[in-house]
Amino acid sequence: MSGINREARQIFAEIVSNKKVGAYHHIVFSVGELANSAKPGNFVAISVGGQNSAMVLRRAFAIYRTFDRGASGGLLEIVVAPHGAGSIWLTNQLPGFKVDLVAPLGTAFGIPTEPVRALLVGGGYGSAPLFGLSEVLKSRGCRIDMVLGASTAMKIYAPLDGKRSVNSLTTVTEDGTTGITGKVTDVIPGIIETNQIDIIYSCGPMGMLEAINVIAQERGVVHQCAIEEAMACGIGVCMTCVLPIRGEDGVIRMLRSCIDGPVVDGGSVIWNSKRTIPEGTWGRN
Amino acid sequence: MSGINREARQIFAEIVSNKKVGAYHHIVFSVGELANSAKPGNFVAISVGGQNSAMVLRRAFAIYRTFDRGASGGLLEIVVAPHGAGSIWLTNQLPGFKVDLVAPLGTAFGIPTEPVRALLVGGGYGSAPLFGLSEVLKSRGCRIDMVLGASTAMKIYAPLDGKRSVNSLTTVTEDGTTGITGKVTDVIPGIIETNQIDIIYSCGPMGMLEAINVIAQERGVVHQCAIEEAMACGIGVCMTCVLPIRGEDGVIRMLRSCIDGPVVDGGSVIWNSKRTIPEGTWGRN
Amino acid sequence: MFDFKTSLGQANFENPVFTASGCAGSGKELSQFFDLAELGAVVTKSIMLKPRSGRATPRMAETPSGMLNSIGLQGPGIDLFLEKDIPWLRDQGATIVVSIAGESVEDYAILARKLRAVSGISALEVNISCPNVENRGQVFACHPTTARAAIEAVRRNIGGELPIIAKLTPDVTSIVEIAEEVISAGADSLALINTVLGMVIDTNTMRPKLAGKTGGLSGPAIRPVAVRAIYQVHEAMPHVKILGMGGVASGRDAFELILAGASAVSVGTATFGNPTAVIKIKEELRAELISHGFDSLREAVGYAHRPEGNL
Amino acid sequence: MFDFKTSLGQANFENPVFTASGCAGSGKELSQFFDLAELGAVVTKSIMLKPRSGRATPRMAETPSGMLNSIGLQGPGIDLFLEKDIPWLRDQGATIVVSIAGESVEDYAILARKLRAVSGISALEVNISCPNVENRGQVFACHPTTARAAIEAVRRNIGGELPIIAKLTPDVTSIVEIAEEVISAGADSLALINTVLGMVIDTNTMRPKLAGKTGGLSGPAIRPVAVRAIYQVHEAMPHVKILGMGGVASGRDAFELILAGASAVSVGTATFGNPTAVIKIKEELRAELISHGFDSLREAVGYAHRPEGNL
Ligand SMILES: Cc1cc2nc3c(=O)[nH]c(=O)nc-3n(C[C@H](O)[C@H](O)[C@H](O)COP(=O)(O)OP(=O)(O)OC[C@H]3O[C@@H](n4cnc5c(N)ncnc54)[C@H](O)[C@@H]3O)c2cc1C
Ligand SMILES: Cc1cc2nc3c(=O)[nH]c(=O)nc-3n(C[C@H](O)[C@H](O)[C@H](O)COP(=O)(O)OP(=O)(O)OC[C@H]3O[C@@H](n4cnc5c(N)ncnc54)[C@H](O)[C@@H]3O)c2cc1C
Ligand SMILES: Cc1cc2nc3c(=O)[nH]c(=O)nc-3n(C[C@H](O)[C@H](O)[C@H](O)COP(=O)(O)O)c2cc1C
Ligand SMILES: Cc1cc2nc3c(=O)[nH]c(=O)nc-3n(C[C@H](O)[C@H](O)[C@H](O)COP(=O)(O)O)c2cc1C
Ligand code: FES
Ligand code: FES
Repeated sequence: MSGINREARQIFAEIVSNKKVGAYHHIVFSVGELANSAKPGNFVAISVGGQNSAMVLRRAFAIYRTFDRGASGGLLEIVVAPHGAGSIWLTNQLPGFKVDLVAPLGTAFGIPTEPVRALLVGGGYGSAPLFGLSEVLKSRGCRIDMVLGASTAMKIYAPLDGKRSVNSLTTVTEDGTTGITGKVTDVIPGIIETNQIDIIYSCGPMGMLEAINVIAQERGVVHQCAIEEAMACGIGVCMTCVLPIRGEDGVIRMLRSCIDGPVVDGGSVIWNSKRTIPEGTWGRN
Repeated sequence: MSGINREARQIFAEIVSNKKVGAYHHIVFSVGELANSAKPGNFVAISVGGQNSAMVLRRAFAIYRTFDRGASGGLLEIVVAPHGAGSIWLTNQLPGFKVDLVAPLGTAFGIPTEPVRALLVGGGYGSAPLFGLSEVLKSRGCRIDMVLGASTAMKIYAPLDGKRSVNSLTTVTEDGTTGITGKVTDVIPGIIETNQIDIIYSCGPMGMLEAINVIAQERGVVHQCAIEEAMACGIGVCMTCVLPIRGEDGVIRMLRSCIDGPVVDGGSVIWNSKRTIPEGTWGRN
Repeated sequence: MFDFKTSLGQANFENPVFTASGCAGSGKELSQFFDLAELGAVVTKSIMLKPRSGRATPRMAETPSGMLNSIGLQGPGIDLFLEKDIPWLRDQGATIVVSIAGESVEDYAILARKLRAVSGISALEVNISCPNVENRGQVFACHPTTARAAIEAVRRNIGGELPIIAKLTPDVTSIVEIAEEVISAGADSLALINTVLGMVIDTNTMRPKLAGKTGGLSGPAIRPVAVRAIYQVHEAMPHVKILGMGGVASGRDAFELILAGASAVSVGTATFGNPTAVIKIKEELRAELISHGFDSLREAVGYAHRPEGNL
Repeated sequence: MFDFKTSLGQANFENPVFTASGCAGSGKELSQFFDLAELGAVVTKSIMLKPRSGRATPRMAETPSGMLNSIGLQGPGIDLFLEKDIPWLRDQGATIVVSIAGESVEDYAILARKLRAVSGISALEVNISCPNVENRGQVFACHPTTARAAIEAVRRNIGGELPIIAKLTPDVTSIVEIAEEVISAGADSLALINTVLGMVIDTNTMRPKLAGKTGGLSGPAIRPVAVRAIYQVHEAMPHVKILGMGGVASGRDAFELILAGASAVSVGTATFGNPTAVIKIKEELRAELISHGFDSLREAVGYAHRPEGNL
């Protein structure tokens, strides 16, 4: 889970399809051989705004899944929430349009060597990378429970074919428009206990990841989470995307979430440290 | 020929058609009633680059012609040379796209009250506003000769229906790919003499206008020309677009080409003064 | 009822959105697009003692998210301005802020004397970001002593009534230092910021694009510089009112400057891209303030400075 | 044969396109996109005496045609840097310019002593645009005396060989004054410009977006400021070589800085938008120079300064 993703390539990728799904856009790119090298948890960085855009930075999106169809046919898919100017621009681009895309970037979810009982928790569009992950886990013989949460039904991303690979799926919304009314953390303890979960994989807003982490640590469950920090470069050269992580040597360092993440061990993150450098961090003065 | 164009309105205008014609794009906008108020010589100012564009200023284009088809059907047409980022962006927009457009702006060609013998000279896309002008002049019973020049045939803009209203049309190209080989100024003196021209109307690059003006002044022919100065606002508030013009009181003033022009009396312009303020200009220090 | 009123020194304004000096002439050209009385104020183009041709052309260059200008303060001079522009603006019911600029301390003094008895003016914006011919063309606002001298000259000659807004350049090592100096010299409030000194070279001619070589950078590109300057000065002197400007193109942008510490906001370059920008920004700003739960503009001024922990 | 070579002080470079300090780490992350030996030089992220965590997050905000950053010089400290990064860069065949930054004059002296014996370094970029803890956090490059002190400390300790490139901030009243000071203090050449101080306020939280409140503005938005600074300094000291930077995103942009007076150009923010920007810019610049009829890069340096009338 660390270091440069040696597979990363920069390509112009044509949009093959762009469909609205609930509150999101499901966008498919033709990426050729690059599709082979992406692993669940990796992300893409896409230039936005076209030529003469006032937006100078790329936008990061988790890879939802890839299809290896050889050099000409490889596909890469993402799920985009129209948020600000850049993501809205992207959701407005039509099939045939080519975007400048760098992928795969960052770390991937660690795959256990033996069959385990895994709980996958996604918040909002954070569910996207979990479907690819669940396919891999299933192929390794794991049992997979999935919990998806959002503020409202439209923000649950759970495509039919994605659900195939999970053993159970629980949805939770804050407004009760679908599934259980509440937050994902309301249901996680029960599932951990009932299904004897060995590992939690999570992806979603930082607040959710932190709350899941508390539950995981209390119960001694391994927790891998994909974090989302504002990134300027996505490739490890700008140092904007850091967060404090305790290393195996016990030392806290400000690590780059773009190359030492986005997937990190939840137990090693110093949570809720935004706007401060935690005491004891290496090089803090 | 001076002051604010009281007809100017800001509208969102849909592109009705956008066709490549030689080196140019002929673009038609649906502008409703605004079509009524445009006069030959006026220009439009169009926002370019779309939302989040790094280009903050409008681009100016001479009005080629307008069609009054009532509130819903009025059309306004321009001829655009893909030059830099803004004009290239505009030529790439498809029918159905709406642009933010302010028009009509600036002064119009002065129309003589009696039938006169007029020579219309256009350089490159500078021919565009002359066709609307020739229709007006023709309806007033004027005799119209037209000379169009450019570096090469592709840069002569002379649509078939435009030619209908002129009595003679001479084309001149520097590379001889169509018409006479040379510059417009090679043929103008002959036409002035043969056809006893009373007034010259011109539109094109500054160097051409200046050369025409020399010929016109030598022969005592009135010369109205539409000039092209870099403009930031197009509506008279920024003072970037000025050029030195001698008033009827004999005083040279830095006048705004967006509201005291683009059509000015060639004889009153202090030509070739770029990068200097002419001696004697009001307020020069 | 949402309260949109604001003040700068003793001058009161119905709303906080003004034109920026040099970006709206004396209002006439904009008046065909909207009613000038709808603006917080029309800030007129900086006027000098005598008529001025301004600089040679080219005077402008577009830059990424901005533009350079080098107009050189073209204008008719104070006498013609008072004779024609001011009565016209008064007739429109516009709230008027007159901007003045001088080439010497004496110029500022004379301009102030000419303006002291003029009725219908709400405040004087003193543009001291211009070259001082008596001091090697150095910009007044670049040095504490010359900045002070210009403002003192205006203060002494303007009499007690008309509030003085000193307009500063960001092209200094410490804008807080200059701000403190002009306030102690008698300015009532501050206008921040004037353009940032820049240059564009035309790669075709391979020479500076502007005839004046350097020019002033404006537009969204400089907004972060404006926000920083306003924030720093408001932090140092929270009781001094600030007229903020620099790259405001939307109500969100205006709100950003207000949170930093501006009591009112001028709109410059945005008007070039959109003749009705000032009106659009005013309406968007009102909506922005209301949607953030403010009952009045005043509550939002400098709100970004509240202590950590406060909501 | 077109001659793309350039020099800064006694240091020679195969071509004039470098990475900008802090925008390419120590090269490792870019090396998977292209061969570092293709660059004029890799300018490493400013290194300090001790390991540094840098500032808290958020550390960045996108702005119109630019971005703000407030990294706070995160890094491993000079010892680890010399042990790991330099040998690795040497192995790549990269031309290396090491950037150093200190919190005190003494820091600069020690850094210079640690670097004087290191082989494989072409030049030292001395980033003096950082806060001086001994002087109320004032930036060294903001005042002639502190700028001089930092550069003198490096000069005295570096020995005769390694050329010193002093990197200046544009946030000063007169960059020419600072430039003259550091040259007389022993710098061989100059790096212009560091980022421009700015701020963004998040209108949702209604607080400064960056944890460090202010940050450095970079990207195309500041290019006109960079061109102006380079032009002014080249005009004042035509014999001093300049490493130009600020908003270069294309060969045309690099050419603009060179015409203004830069002998080489660093690319910063553009790399964030495009990992291969440096290589693209190098090729575009070569084409640009050739298409304008230059036989060598050297002929184009400062070409915008030629007298009127000359072609
Ligand atoms: C590793 C990673 C994976 C992501 N995966 C997805 C995904 O699968 N689907 C999806 O819709 N979004 C995803 N995001 C968030 C997405 O990158 C932001 O929504 C997007 O950058 C917002 O850009 P904008 O121009 O629309 O918004 P603006 O707010 O205008 O962006 C301004 C700047 O802030 C940054 N920014 C704003 N919001 C975020 C955010 N939440 N996270 C990181 N940077 C932000 C932008 O990158 C940009 O530089 C991911 C982010 C990261 C870091
Ligand atoms: C009154 C008037 C009428 C015009 N009519 C036409 C027309 O009918 N057809 C047509 O193709 N072009 C016309 N032009 C020129 C057209 O405005 C420019 O080609 C266009 O602005 C270039 O913008 P750009 O973004 O493509 O080029 P860029 O070079 O990238 O533009 C950069 C900046 O320089 C200004 N600029 C660049 N070239 C010119 C120029 N030649 N004249 C004025 N400003 C310029 C732009 O407006 C912009 O602000 C006219 C200009 C004026 C002032
Ligand atoms: C074309 C132009 C002319 C200007 N003229 C003046 C002026 O006469 N007096 C003045 O104080 N500021 C002048 N300014 C500066 C603006 O008032 C304003 O401070 C600056 O442009 C930043 O705001 P903006 O980004 O909204 O344009 C001028 C700016 C521009 C673009
Ligand atoms: C994220 C980031 C980090 C930077 N870190 C440094 C640094 O460590 N040392 C330094 O001298 N300049 C640093 N800079 C400034 C750049 O080297 C450069 O001077 C500036 O960004 C202007 O160039 P640009 O517009 O091409 O980015 C940094 C800039 C950015 C954007
Ligand atoms: S985003 Fe640049 S280092 Fe991570
Ligand atoms: S373009 Fe602004 S005054 Fe003419």
